[in-house]
Amino acid sequence: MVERKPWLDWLAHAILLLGVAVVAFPLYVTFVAATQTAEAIVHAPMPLLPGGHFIDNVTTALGGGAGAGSSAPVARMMWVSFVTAMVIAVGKIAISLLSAFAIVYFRFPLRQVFFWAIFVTLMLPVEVRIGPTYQVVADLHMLNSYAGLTVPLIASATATFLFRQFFLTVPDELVEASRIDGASPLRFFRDVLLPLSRTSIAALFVIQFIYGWNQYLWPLLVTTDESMYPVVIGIKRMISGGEAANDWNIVMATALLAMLPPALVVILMQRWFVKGLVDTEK
Amino acid sequence: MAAISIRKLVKRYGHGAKAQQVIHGVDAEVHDGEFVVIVGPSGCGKSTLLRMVAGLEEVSEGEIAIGPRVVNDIEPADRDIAMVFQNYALYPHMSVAENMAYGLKLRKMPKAEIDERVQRAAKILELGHLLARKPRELSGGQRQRVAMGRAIVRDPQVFLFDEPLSNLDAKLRVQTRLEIQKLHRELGVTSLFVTHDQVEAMTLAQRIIVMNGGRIEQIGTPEEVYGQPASTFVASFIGSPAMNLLPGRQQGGQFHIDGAALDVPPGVEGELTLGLRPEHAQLAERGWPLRVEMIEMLGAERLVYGKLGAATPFTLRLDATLPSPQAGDWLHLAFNPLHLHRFDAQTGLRL
Amino acid sequence: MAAISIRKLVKRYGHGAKAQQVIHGVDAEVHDGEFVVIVGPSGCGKSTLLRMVAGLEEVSEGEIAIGPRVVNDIEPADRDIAMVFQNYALYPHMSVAENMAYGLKLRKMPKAEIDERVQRAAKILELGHLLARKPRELSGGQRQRVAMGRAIVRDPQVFLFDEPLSNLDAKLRVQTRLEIQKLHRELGVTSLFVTHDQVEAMTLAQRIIVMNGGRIEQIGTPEEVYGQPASTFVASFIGSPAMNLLPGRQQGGQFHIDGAALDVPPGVEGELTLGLRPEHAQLAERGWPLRVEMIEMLGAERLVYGKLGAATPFTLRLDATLPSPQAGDWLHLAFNPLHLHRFDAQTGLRL
Amino acid sequence: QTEIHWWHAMGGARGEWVNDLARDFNASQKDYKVVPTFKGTYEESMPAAIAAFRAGQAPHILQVFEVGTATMMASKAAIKPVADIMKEAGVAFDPAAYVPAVASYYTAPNGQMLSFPFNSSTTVFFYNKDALKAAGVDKPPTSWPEVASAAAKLKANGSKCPLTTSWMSWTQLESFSAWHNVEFATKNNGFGGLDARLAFNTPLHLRHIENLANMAKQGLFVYKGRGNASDATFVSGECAMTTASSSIYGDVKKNAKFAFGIGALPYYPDVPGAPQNTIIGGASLWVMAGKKPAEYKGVAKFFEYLARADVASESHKRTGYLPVTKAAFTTTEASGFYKANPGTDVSVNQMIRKTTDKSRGVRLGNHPQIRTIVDEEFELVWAGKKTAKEGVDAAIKRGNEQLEKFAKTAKL
Amino acid sequence: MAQEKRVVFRSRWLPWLLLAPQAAVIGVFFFWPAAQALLQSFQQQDAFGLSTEWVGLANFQALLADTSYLDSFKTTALFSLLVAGLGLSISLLLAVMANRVARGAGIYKTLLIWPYAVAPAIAGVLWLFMFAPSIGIVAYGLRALGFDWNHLLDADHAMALIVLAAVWKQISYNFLFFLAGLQSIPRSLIEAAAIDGASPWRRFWDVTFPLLSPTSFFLLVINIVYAFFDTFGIVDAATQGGPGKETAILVYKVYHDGFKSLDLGGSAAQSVVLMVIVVSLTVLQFRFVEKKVQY
Ligand SMILES: Nc1ncnc2c1ncn2[C@@H]1O[C@H](COP(=O)(O)OP(=O)(O)OP(=O)(O)O)[C@@H](O)[C@H]1O
Ligand SMILES: Nc1ncnc2c1ncn2[C@@H]1O[C@H](COP(=O)(O)OP(=O)(O)OP(=O)(O)O)[C@@H](O)[C@H]1O
Ligand SMILES: O=P(O)(O)OC[C@H](O)CO
Ligand SMILES: [Mg+2]
Ligand SMILES: [Mg+2]
Repeated sequence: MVERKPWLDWLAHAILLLGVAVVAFPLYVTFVAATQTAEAIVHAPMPLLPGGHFIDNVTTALGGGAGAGSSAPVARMMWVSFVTAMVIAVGKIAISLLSAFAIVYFRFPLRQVFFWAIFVTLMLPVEVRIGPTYQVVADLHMLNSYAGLTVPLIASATATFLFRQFFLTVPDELVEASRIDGASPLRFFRDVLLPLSRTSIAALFVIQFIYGWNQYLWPLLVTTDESMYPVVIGIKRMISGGEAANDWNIVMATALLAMLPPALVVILMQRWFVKGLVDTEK
Repeated sequence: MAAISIRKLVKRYGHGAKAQQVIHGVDAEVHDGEFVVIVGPSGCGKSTLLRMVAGLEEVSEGEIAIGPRVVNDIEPADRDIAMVFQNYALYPHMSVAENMAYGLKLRKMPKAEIDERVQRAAKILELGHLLARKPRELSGGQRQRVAMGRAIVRDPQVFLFDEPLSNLDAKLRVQTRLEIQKLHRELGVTSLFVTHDQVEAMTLAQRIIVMNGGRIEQIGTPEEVYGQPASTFVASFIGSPAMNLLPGRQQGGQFHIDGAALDVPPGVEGELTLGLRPEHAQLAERGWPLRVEMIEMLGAERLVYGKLGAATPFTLRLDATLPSPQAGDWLHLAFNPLHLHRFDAQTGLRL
Repeated sequence: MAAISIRKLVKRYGHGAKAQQVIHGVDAEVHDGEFVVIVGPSGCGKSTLLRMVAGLEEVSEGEIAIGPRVVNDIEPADRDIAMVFQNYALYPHMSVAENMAYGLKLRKMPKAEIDERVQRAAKILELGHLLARKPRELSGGQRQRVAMGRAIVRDPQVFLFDEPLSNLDAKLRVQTRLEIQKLHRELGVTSLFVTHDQVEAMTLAQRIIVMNGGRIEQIGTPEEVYGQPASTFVASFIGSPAMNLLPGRQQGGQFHIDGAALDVPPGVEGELTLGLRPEHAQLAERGWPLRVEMIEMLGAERLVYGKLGAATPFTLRLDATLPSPQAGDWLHLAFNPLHLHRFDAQTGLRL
Repeated sequence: QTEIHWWHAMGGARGEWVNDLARDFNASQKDYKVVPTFKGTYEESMPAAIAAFRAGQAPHILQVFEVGTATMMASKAAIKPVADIMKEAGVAFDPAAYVPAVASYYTAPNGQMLSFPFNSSTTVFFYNKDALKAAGVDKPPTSWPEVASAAAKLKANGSKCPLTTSWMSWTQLESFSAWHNVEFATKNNGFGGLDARLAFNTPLHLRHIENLANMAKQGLFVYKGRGNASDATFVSGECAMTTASSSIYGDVKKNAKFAFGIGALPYYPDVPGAPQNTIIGGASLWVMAGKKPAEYKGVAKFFEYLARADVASESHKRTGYLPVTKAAFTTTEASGFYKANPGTDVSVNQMIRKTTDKSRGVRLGNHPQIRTIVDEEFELVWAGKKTAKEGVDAAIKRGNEQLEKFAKTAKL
Repeated sequence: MAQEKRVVFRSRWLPWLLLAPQAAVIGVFFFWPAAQALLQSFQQQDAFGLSTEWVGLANFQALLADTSYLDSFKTTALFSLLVAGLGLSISLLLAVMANRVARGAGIYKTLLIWPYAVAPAIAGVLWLFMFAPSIGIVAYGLRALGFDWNHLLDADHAMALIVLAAVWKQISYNFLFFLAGLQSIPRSLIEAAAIDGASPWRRFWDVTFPLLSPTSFFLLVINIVYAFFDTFGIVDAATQGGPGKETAILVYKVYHDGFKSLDLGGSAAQSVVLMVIVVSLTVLQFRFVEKKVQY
């Protein structure tokens, strides 16, 4: 930096460490709680050092043991969450790539109309039209199905918009070069645009995977069958007994399990994720 | 190889009321095997013209023929051309070899032949050891050569270049210029080369097309364009430092500029613009009086900036071996009358 | 105004094992009121040196003094310097006037005086009508002038410039060069100017510091640096086209290069490198035999590229008024022995 | 095998009970398989089921808490009366065999039993014997004044939560009204028609709510959340006394690490006629319309199983829910259970008294919403943001809007 | 950035084909339901949907007359303001610090990124767990400090709880954006300001902050939308809108009225209002994005 004040650097580190501590504390508490027995937690203050029941709790959770409320096995719920998140991520990326390609690289009647139609969906989450959407899904007999869990959540344009923004940054000369090389639109899409979009795709994948995994309100409505509960719902179901009645150790073990896949995705793909997030801004 | 004919070419962007004409009826011929450079200031329509030849822009009016075929309605891929772009437009995710091969692959050429062509081009351009690399692992100059390689393998009738050197640094630019020259000598493919750099135009072209504002100002060999510029525009655009242009009035053997009367050979009388290149004036005992304002040492020569009369700027180019004048000195300038150019005061056209 | 002394300056980036030394003990003096240009190839440490003077980088070893004060530990703001950056670094959200006034405002100067200074600077730089604009509403050249204005209003002891012209196009660069020269003449502020463009260095500098690989190769006036380059590096870096450097062996009045023996005046014997600038060789009846390979017409002159002996490249600069040789011709070159440079074959140092 | 889907709201120990019932029934025969699914709390599961019904995805059996009864009854096209099902399936079914206070609650004005009275509870008073003893309270309190003074002693002895309550509206208004023989709502608490209006703004009601508010201010009464969220605080020992559903018995017995006692709901001794009787809570099982006859048959078989004296008695003993049939009661009594577990008969005793028009029960449309409104308004009272009167008035006003709204749609 | 491509492909049918899947999905699951919402907002139905009645604007009138709805607006405004304000300022502070310490910025980034992966509902559960009055470790700590935490009754505590959970969850996102924004500010501007004599404090407010305004504005919109919708899980898990209706934000109310109170018409009317709000926000944001090319 441009001045010679080491104390400023120390201050910066101190603030950052404090920030990290505050951000990490809830996660730490979660972890500790997941290593205790239910009784140890209920008798405040709960211990702040890990106990020895981690494996027990995780096994119980995975197998669907106790729990004041639902006792569906977490393993199954994790699978549902995983499939849901994957379908949402992959599906959204696929249809968005195609539509963004159409909008950016073609001129056709109603193009602007389509653009705006897609654009309007940009920030309107499913929550604002939750009732009627539920109705539609029900009418289409998609309750309690992966289709019902996923397709309506694919119906927003964030990804289309992001790809459009990305495509606009692809130099015009590349299209020109490939046209001179004799590439058809689909060849260009496959041979040039797709490979170039790799990072954007990866970034979107992370964002959408987490979006899908973290869904709550929607699955709450469209799943009535325990075997179709995503894990987030499962956790909420576990705590319907009032604060002292829940098997918090199991709940927290489940919470840890539920955080793990999205956290892994974020950490492993951090580089793309950050880029993707920042690109969305454009 | 093929000649290119451009006939009454017009380009408009936009439709209806918002239409904007950027090329105003241009005629030009590029002979078979010729290397022609289009030069002009930014925005004059050079790229537009080139891109119409490539088929990347639609022609609004007029005709473009490559060889015997009018190509107005032919897809770029079918015009048998190759193009080198300013930013090279290499496919970033393909290796050098794949970049070069892509166009051939799309043409369903047998793999063996593709390989052979790529190898040959790589050899010509000394890219052999780079074939497996990705463009981002190459220096600017190497990328440039890959872009040329991609054009060469196609073995097209016409090469089109849109400022292919402007992303290179000065040294590399000179070097690549020489390579392109060599390449053209070897392959002899008809080439149309766009640049806004007059040095590039002068050094590369067999003939130069000077454009300005969507019109052609002059077509000619480098010597013609430099020696007999068709207009003040060409005169000031070609050559560096630019030709001194003195607006004034000729009366008998005198040319009246603001604040002084200069001795000149008699000629057209009245308002006109005189032109004299900086290197065409010499120091002399007597002659045009120049007050020195500033001197720049360039190594082999010095540029002397000064004023003729009250406020007419004049640049003089002196050999560095001559003693340097000082700011404030009065010099006297002599010149060979043959080197004097005269232009119409209104139209700027050569008289 | 103040002199700048740089003593045994060392810069290392990183710590411990990963430390990387980029400036290796540099000594230099800039006299009070002098205009010194640091020139060298990319990555040689020019910016680093300048930024240490500015206080933007810490000094690893050695000392920098501005006037009588050693400034190693003084904040940039307190060094009484002003700096012009390559990308101008104008505050995009402030108007031109605000950009110039910002430094003064921070110094709590009375508003009236700020206004007066801004007005004065604007007048010098002809920015008066632009004062209310935002930087994005200005052309490159205008931005450049605002950046200079921001430096001027501060009335500092030292101006620092880091490649301030390299974002301008060729024409504007020449023009701004002249303006900077004029400004320095008027204000007389000690200036340190970094560029990698030798033309800029030659034309602007009172003295040039030629850097290479974190070391100073030569310090001298433009004439000295051009006329008596201290090393092959300086010889080839300064001047365009570059000095011809012929590696070979001197034996009596002969200089043996690969494939030929050239007549030269006697001198140091043994392995060495001969240097001769392209403009210092003339066509003659007899002399060094040059086989022509390529010719470039630049308008006022022609560059002739050819080979001496088997494969020693040689560039010759000929007046365009002389008839042009053709590729394949054999020419003979004469020269004034005074123009011949001799360098140590190993160290590259001038003999 | 025909699958019978059963959505319930039984969490924790109750959930285990439900699963056991299904398991045992499934094991007892081969034709049907009952699949129980936990759908969250009563407030969550009912709307979920209604939504599922609208989507054509309703389960066969739906457990609906007692306050949802009016809504279910009003939706004739959505449900199938239990009486019909039993009849069609040819299963012997005698409404008279059921405990009258319970059966009447789920019976239409025309005498037809609409839902199966599965788990009925009532409001009782749980106390922590150890804590009371430690605080020097020798006799468990039976009236509200005694509760208050016991609470004060507990607090003095260091208790952070002397008294709490679950199901605010049920325990402190609905059952409270019946217990004191005053109306909770007009028109016999809604049994008399859709135009009933809330009436819990009598001086007695206000006095009680004010009392609680004062106790809350002094830290004697501690609010622990809506629904049955507070139950766990009694089980964990945090709260020493609570008014709660008799059905937490199973959980308390299993998990409490202290000696506990069960008493009748406290009352105000100066109110004439008090204590009267308490009203039922818990839930009943509704059968949704539009299913296949074979499935209904399975449902009937399942209900028949649940009503078996041994099964029902076992359920009663295990959970603290009331015995559903008279036979279950006598079986239990005969087993000596009440003697061995003092207090387990309190709920039965509170219920078998003769009811009045004001104490028979409550049947209001949108009652779940009204309960939420009461929770919301009373939270403001406990927090000291509203006086008891303001809270009560606001609850009545907002509650009446719900009643009007229901009357409008139900008539359609 | 160019808004249009210079060169485009020509095909009559291909673009339609490419658009078809997207169009189908948003048509069926976005526009159709949105139209339904509009329609339903003019209707009233019983809980089981067995009867429907057209009621004109009655639902909207009822909404406007419903003080709890207007309160919900206020609650939402307060909540969004707090979430956006706190979330943005904390993450800006962290980002500025991380941008300052050249070394370790990457590590801090990794450490701060975690909450992004946590589902809002789970975040709600975690914070509820920490702040549960009787068992929560933080509630316990607060009580030890003499602060009686009780979000079951104290509206401010409840609001604080969901704000904290929501902010915690959003910090990562904001932080990443701010850091990227900071890193894209040319170093030379900061250096120029340093030479101009600006202290770090002045540099931040005079140069960095104004230049960051596009990022800040973008994040503001995103955070408001987040606070409006994505926090449903947090509210539902942590407070369920209580005490009273003190934390019942709009989206919670839409859900509550529609799916718990089964008032579909009223819920649909609320959906319509929400849609109008969000579309305006979107347009505002887009306008700004278009304009901000300036820097
Ligand atoms: N797609 C377009 N729509 C509208 N006007 C355009 C378009 N493309 C180019 N123009 C305009 O046409 C004119 C000529 O542009 P062109 O790109 O051919 O210039 P150029 O000579 O190549 O300039 P440069 O040296 O800057 O590349 C310019 O005024 C430009 O603004
Ligand atoms: N922050 C840094 N950390 C490590 N190395 C650096 C850093 N900044 C510069 N360097 C290295 O120091 C050397 C000198 O860099 P400097 O920027 O001074 O070069 P320069 O002469 O200004 O080049 P240019 O003409 O390209 O600006 C280079 O090798 C560069 O890679
Ligand atoms: O906890 P339960 O099952 O006894 O039910 C209590 C209330 O009556 C529910 O409305
Ligand atoms: Mg162009
Ligand atoms: Mg530099």
